[in-house]
Amino acid sequence: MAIQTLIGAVNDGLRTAMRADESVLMFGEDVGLKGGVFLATGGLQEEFGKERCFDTPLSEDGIIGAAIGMAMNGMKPIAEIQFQDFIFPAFDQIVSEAAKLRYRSGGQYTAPMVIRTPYGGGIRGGLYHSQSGEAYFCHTPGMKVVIPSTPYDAKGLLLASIADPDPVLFMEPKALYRSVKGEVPEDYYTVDLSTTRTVLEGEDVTVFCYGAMVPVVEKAAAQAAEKGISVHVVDLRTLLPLDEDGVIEAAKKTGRVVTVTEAPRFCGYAGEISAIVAENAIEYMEAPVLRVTGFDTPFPNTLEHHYLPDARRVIDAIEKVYSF
Amino acid sequence: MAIQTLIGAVNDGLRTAMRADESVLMFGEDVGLKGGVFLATGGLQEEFGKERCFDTPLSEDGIIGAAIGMAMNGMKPIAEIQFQDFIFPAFDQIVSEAAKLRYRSGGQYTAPMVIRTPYGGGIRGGLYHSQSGEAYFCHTPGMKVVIPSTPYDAKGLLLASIADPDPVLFMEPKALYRSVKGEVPEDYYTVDLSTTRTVLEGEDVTVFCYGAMVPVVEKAAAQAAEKGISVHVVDLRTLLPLDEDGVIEAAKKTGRVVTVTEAPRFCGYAGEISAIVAENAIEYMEAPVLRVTGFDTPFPNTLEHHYLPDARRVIDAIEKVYSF
Amino acid sequence: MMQPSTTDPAKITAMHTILNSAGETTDGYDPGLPDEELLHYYRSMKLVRAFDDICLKLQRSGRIGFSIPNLGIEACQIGAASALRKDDWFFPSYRDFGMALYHGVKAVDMMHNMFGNAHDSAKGRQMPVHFSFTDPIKFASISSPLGTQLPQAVGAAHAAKLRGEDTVALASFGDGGTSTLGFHSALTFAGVWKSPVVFLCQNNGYAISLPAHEQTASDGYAIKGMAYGVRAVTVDGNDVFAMREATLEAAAYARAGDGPTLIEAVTFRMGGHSTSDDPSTYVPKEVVDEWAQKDPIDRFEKFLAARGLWDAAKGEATTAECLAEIDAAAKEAAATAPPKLETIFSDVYEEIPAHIRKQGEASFELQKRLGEAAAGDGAFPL
Amino acid sequence: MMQPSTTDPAKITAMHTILNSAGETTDGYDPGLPDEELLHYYRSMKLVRAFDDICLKLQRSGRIGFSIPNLGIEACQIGAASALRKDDWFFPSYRDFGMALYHGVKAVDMMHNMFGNAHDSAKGRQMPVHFSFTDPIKFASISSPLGTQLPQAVGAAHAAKLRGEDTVALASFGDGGTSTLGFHSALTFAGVWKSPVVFLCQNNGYAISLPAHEQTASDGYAIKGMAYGVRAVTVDGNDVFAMREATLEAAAYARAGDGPTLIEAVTFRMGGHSTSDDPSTYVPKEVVDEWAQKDPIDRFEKFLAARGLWDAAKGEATTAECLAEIDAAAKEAAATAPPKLETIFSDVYEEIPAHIRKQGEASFELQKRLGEAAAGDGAFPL
Ligand SMILES: Cc1ncc(C[n+]2csc(CCOP(=O)(O)OP(=O)(O)O)c2C)c(N)n1
Ligand SMILES: Cc1ncc(C[n+]2csc(CCOP(=O)(O)OP(=O)(O)O)c2C)c(N)n1
Ligand SMILES: [Mg+2]
Ligand SMILES: [Mg+2]
Repeated sequence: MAIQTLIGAVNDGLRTAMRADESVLMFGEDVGLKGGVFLATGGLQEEFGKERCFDTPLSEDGIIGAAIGMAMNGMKPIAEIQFQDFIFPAFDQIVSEAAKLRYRSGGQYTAPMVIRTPYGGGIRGGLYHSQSGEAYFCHTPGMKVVIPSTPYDAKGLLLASIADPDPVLFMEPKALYRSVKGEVPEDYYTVDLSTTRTVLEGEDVTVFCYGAMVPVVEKAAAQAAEKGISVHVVDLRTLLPLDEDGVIEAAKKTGRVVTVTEAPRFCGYAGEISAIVAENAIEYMEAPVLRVTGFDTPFPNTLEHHYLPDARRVIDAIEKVYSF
Repeated sequence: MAIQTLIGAVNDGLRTAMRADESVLMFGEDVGLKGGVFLATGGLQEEFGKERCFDTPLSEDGIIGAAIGMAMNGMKPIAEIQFQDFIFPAFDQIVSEAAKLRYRSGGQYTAPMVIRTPYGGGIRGGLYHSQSGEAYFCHTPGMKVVIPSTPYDAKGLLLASIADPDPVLFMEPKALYRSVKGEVPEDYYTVDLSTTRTVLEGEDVTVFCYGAMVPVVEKAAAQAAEKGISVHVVDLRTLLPLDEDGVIEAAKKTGRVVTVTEAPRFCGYAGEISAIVAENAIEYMEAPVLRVTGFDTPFPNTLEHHYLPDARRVIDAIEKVYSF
Repeated sequence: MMQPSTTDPAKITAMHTILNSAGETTDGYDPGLPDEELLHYYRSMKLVRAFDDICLKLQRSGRIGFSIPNLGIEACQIGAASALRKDDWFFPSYRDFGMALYHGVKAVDMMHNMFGNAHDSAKGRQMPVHFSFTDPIKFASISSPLGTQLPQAVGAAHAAKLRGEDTVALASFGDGGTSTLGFHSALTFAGVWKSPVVFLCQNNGYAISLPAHEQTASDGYAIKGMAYGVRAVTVDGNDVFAMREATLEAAAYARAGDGPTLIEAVTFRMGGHSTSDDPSTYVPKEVVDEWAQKDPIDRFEKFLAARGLWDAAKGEATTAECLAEIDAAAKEAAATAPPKLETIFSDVYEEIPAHIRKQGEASFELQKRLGEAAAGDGAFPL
Repeated sequence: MMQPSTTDPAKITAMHTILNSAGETTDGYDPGLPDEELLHYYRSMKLVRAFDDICLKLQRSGRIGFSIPNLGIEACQIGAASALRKDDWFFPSYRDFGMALYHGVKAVDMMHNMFGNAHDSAKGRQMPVHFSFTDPIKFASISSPLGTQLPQAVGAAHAAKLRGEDTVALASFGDGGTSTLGFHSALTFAGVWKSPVVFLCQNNGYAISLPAHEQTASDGYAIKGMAYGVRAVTVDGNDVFAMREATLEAAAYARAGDGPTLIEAVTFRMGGHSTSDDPSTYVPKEVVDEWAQKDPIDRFEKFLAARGLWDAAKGEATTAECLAEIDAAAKEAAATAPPKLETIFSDVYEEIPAHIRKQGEASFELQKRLGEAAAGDGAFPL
């Protein structure tokens, strides 16, 4: 096993899938010769040729619309959206089409495809290179939404997404692209979708998180441990369809729940976790169900480190529910 | 005061605004000569001319983009999106532009405008003429989201939305267009945004709802009353920015909460209400915080009456929390 | 015969007619088709008209919620469809179902959709006229949001091309559809990729109430091909032969690897936008009267008559036959049960995930305990 | 002089040059401008270049995160800007700030934005080069999502037209921008509404790494005007006079109520897409060398020299002056404090709503109690 960065694992996953299955295609803006603006697709055009890894004109609507058509006609398209912030021109194709095709055609037509896109803050990208839009897609039945937080999961979840019979939005935490490293098997393997990962076993407080918030929560949990608070950390990693039973169980375990996301709070994903807990485990709760999230503002630039949840804010919430 | 339908009140509100202020413009697909597919804009072109009420080419992106430019340059545009289901081609203009213009320009440019659109089920419209997409916009800081449920509120909230300095998505419950009637003052008046309306005072269970779910909840509340359960019904009417304190207070009042929306459940608006309650009033809760919502599927056609929450489902939830 | 370059506007905007209103063909054109095939064209057009007539009655009597009339545009559908093979892809709009009828989709299968019943291939989830068939042709699931099928057609065509197949994809849409983002991205991509797509723009004069000349300031719609380096032609949409030839040529061009074609079929929507729409408030009567002279079936009857294949009695017999077929189909569909409650919850994903399964179970349990939900009246306003 | 009809492709695609690489003008053209104005053009172009140079250094040394170079396209910006009035609207892209400099926006105000500090008119919320000014010109807030400014320009222009004003809106974008939905809807609407908009497509050869000829299959970009009935011209984008004249003409056409124009300015991005991009992996060296011969400032210097307004020494003096001005601006901006924490929470709405106010208060309280959040390194990958 080699030690890889998260983006290295994505590249490895793509390469592995393209070697295993001729029908897998990778396309989007600047993914060919340039290898993507983050270099996630580096070397793929070289290895697989211009027919299997190619650049497209500058239209996210065209990218996703064409991907749907390819998927309907037997290919396995992987479409890159350069930044998640630029997915909105394709919103109609994703929400109205990819997500609803199987249902509306009574199962006659399907769109098994993967949309890869880097998301989140931490690179001083300001309003439009930092957003975390997962909630938009998690409110869209028919979509699957996957976010890895480790190199191992990045490759395994990506390969599972590519093998999945339904459209998957695969969101890559760009803040972690090169900042996390880990062992990644060289061969093909998958990590099952709709399973959570227990990052840390703990007894006092349960923290749910995913993507770039996982290392932040790990840091906070380590600090909490020093203060004698034992934190149970769960990486949700498939946001939709969520392993709800796993969430409910983990919430019941400690009776104190915090969810951490970098997206704005209002109507965001953290609220769904709170709602699931309030609906299914309220008798077990010994404290308010808290959310630590980005603020309900657009994403700022210079002050992004104040906007993004950090260990300070997470530990503050952990202590609040612990001492309630 | 005249008795009007909800759509009549919308038409009245538009007419009142256009008479009061020359800069108010009303445009969209088929809103001119035809008066809109639901006739919400009937007679406006006749009274105000083609320069103030006009049809556009078939591009929601163009409609909203142009509205933003008009708003930047001193007009007060009201853009109609024929069905909320067709707002997605304009998603980028709404989410990336209208909602963020004030913030990203440091307050130098703003987009005070209203987007009117009929939403929701009940007309056998199937997947694409029935959706309730409020959660997408409520997760978008910078937008305001307003949904009336009575003719009085329809006119008053619409006039308040038109007078508002920020972009407002005004969602009209098409199922109520002609099915609810009520007194509507002839003159100009406003109903303040970010205020809730207590539909029914009650002591045992609090039910939050809005739009077309209000009459459904009223019916359920009446049935509950017969069974001796006193239901407190709150019409949220401005979903964003929400009167959170009002919600928390109403939740604390009974300690038993149900939220009813017709949109899918997962990551939907009802979850935000549950989360607010779980965060701020959990000590007061005597039962699980329940949601009665549309299912996490696309909107069906023939069976839409099974999909949409009805009094049966609402009363079932009320009894569950009451007898918990 | 009508292969203009994409850079000569005069050629692109010149209208191609083969069969005129008097039933005569240009330059002694002969379709080279056996009589049965010609009669199949005729019958297909008449079937569309019968389908419309019966649906209008069903809608007026409240049996179905909604229908989309095709009066006046039958030749577009049949002419274009006749030029394609059974292994080609169709990415249709809601006003294209004549193509399905031509290729042998059964009227009763269409009627099941109009009623949204248990035998509807879309399982009662879509509004009427939003068909979806895989057999005998790939008639891809119709969507309501306009223009979305266009880049999908490009993708499907591109997939075929990558595999070295010679199938083409037909993407059909209206004059209004050209303003959508799907149109723009599809033509951009197809131009660059040289995708084997036939873009069929049926300019039927209106997008609901907006006249085609207020939809865009361009000189017609075919000219838009120039913005994308896409071959383009303008065709008389009420002329089944011109439609057939233009589509054949576009398909051959595509199969040869030369790329897409944009066909503008100039025609006219003689009825309302739908059974809920009253066009008299916005369509001038003179315009309708003028187009009534150009009826596509009339002129085809004259052509058939000249070949001894048609007379008034035969025409009436065909009408009666078609009406009977559609009527029987409607009766069968009307007598079919609605879809089962389970259909709400399936097909969101290949496998039903836990949260949806739970919602379904709760719903079945509720229904057992408290009875069925009450159905609304199902009247659709548009 | 260059007013082609919108229906003759040859005229639309013919390149208009006035000032050639040797510094000579066509047909004895004289700009009819006072010497100071000519020198203002020159200085403005040199200021852009100086701004780029200093920003590159600031980025390389980690003082700012990101910048967008303009090497090679200075004449597009200055030529177009010079044709507009101070009361016109600018809807720019991120590669247009020469227009602001030309019209008197202060370099220091731009530098405040590059540093995202407390004096930044965007309050440190946007990435560098996403400027927003209202004074002395309406240089509308730049957005990252491409193409969105185009229908907004149409709306702003339409508003002016409804009020009977004769201002125009300039909407600027790149070759890549033409594939966006904003381009399609803006040209559709502007065509139908005859909006007073000047659409300026700066075809600089690349959209990041995609060559302009793979972006679309059309014969250049101006030809796209035909799809919308929009007047269109092709202009040598490295020629400040051709740019000025084409824009003047388009603006006059718009002010007269005749509608929009699409100008394709043919130019070349001589550097990377941004300071984070290495173009050598995808731009052939020969192409760069060829374009180096057509430098817009070089040829303008030759023109000035022929008028006795320029020599090498004067050129160096101007360079030094411009660098000093920008350097001083950068130093001032670097010394300015970052925005206050409060700025995260204001300007979402005109009034801060309760839920955001609470989030802000909690944040201030946390900062007092637990100290400031730690800043990241701010390196931007693109
Ligand atoms: C994106 C979108 N916007 C609006 C609508 C509502 N709508 C349905 S059909 C129609 C007009 C379509 O006109 P055209 O493309 O000319 O097709 P035709 O109905 O004439 O066949 C409109 C506006 C829609 N279905 N999708
Ligand atoms: C909708 C959208 N998609 C993708 C991007 C990422 N992106 C930023 S600039 C750019 C290329 C733009 O090229 P062009 O329009 O030619 O302008 P240029 O940079 O050459 O001036 C891309 C793809 C974006 N900003 N917005
Ligand atoms: Mg039409
Ligand atoms: Mg470019």
